[in-house]
Amino acid sequence: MISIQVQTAPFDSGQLTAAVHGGNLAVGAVVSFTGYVRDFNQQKQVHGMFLEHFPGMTEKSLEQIAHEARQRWPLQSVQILHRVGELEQGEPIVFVATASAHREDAFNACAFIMDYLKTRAPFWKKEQTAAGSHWVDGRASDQAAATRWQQDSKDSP
Amino acid sequence: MISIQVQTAPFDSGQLTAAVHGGNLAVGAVVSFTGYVRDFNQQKQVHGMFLEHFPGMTEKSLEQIAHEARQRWPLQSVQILHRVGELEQGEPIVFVATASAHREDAFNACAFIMDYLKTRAPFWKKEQTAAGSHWVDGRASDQAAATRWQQDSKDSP
Amino acid sequence: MIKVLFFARYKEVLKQEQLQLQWQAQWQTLGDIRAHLVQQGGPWSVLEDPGIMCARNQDMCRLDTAVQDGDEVAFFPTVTGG
Amino acid sequence: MIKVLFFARYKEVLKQEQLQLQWQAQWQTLGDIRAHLVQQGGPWSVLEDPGIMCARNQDMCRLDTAVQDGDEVAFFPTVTGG
Repeated sequence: MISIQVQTAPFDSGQLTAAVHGGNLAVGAVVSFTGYVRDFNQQKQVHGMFLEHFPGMTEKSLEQIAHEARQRWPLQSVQILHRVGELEQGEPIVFVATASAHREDAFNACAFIMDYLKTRAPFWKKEQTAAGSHWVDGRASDQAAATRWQQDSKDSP
Repeated sequence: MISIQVQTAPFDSGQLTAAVHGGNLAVGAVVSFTGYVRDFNQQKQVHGMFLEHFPGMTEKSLEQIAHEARQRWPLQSVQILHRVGELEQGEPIVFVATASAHREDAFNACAFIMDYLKTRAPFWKKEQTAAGSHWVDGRASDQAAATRWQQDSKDSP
Repeated sequence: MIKVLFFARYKEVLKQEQLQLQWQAQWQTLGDIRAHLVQQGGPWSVLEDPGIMCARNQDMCRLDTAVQDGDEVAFFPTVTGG
Repeated sequence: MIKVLFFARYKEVLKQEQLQLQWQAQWQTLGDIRAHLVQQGGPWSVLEDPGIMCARNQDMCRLDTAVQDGDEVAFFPTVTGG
């Protein structure tokens, strides 16, 4: 099962994590990732942020990323939720969870989805600081993280 | 903050995941792992299981593993919960969550804790099947997974 | 006709989020569309960003990806979600 | 005196979960304690398991770890939690 959601509303990563097992007795492992707005990023104090996206393409790209993960690892379910719009300090931005029979597959798939999402899904963060707002620069480390999955092997890098 | 719990009672991985952020505005990433009793393991249909442990040493070894993770990666919090006693199909067995500023550290620390827990914490599973009950054999793949962290680098293997 | 979309910083600098271009027979790739826009000068130089990303019909692609009449193309800065 | 604990399969085969041993001056390592138990024959051969693990005073250790009078030692099969 693949579930993709793009929404402005806050979410409860706890409720989402609990739902990923879904009573499927073949699931041995659920790995979840939740990303939050930090108060400090790239040497700046951050009060909040605005997340812009490309409606339509956003959902399409997240689905493609989820499908690619399912082709690489045996997964019972993949859930991706990403917020857009205004976000405050400490609020959750993104949630990704994977369910599999074995932990290695669930861990790798979840990390893979985050790395691909960071570099291939059309979201842009604008941070609000005391000095005004600015668009966040792409990070070279995110590009490097995504590149490590581009080998032929489906295994962990 | 390190939290270690060993208990017979079921737990809600959702509530635990939601609590890991803990309102700490420096946390950018929370990774959680939940392990479940599968209905099928090592070619056998499993109805339930009994988890034996070594009271005292169990808590001590989990704390050592959590401390080692905090030495290797900058973590705001580590939570480990492991159940013991009788467990049924589909029930959660173990929960591990890590909170960090960055996702790579949270992912690596969570995977590391699970790999070490699987090979260094004194728990033993006895599976109940239609043919009776039997102690689960240790898996060579778990030993291999733990070994990959024994390099000098704190980075991902 | 080609529909062109801009996002984030590009949208702000260009003060528009989309435009329509009359199809030109010599266009072959998204890079050709970008070059056409950049040569208009002024704020359009924002599209010379070396980190520019693009999409064709809502699929991430490269500047050397082929384009054809009727396509929707998008130009945007490096994505920063997650 | 040495307190010796057994867990899981070993505990079941040996039909006991702990025992006390009078300290013997020639003992140097946990391996020596194991050898002493194994030589009792019968069910004690379960401790010849090549996957045997052990702990000294509730710290995971190896069979060549030193032991001394008053220690609590434990022998158990490969752990399988998580």
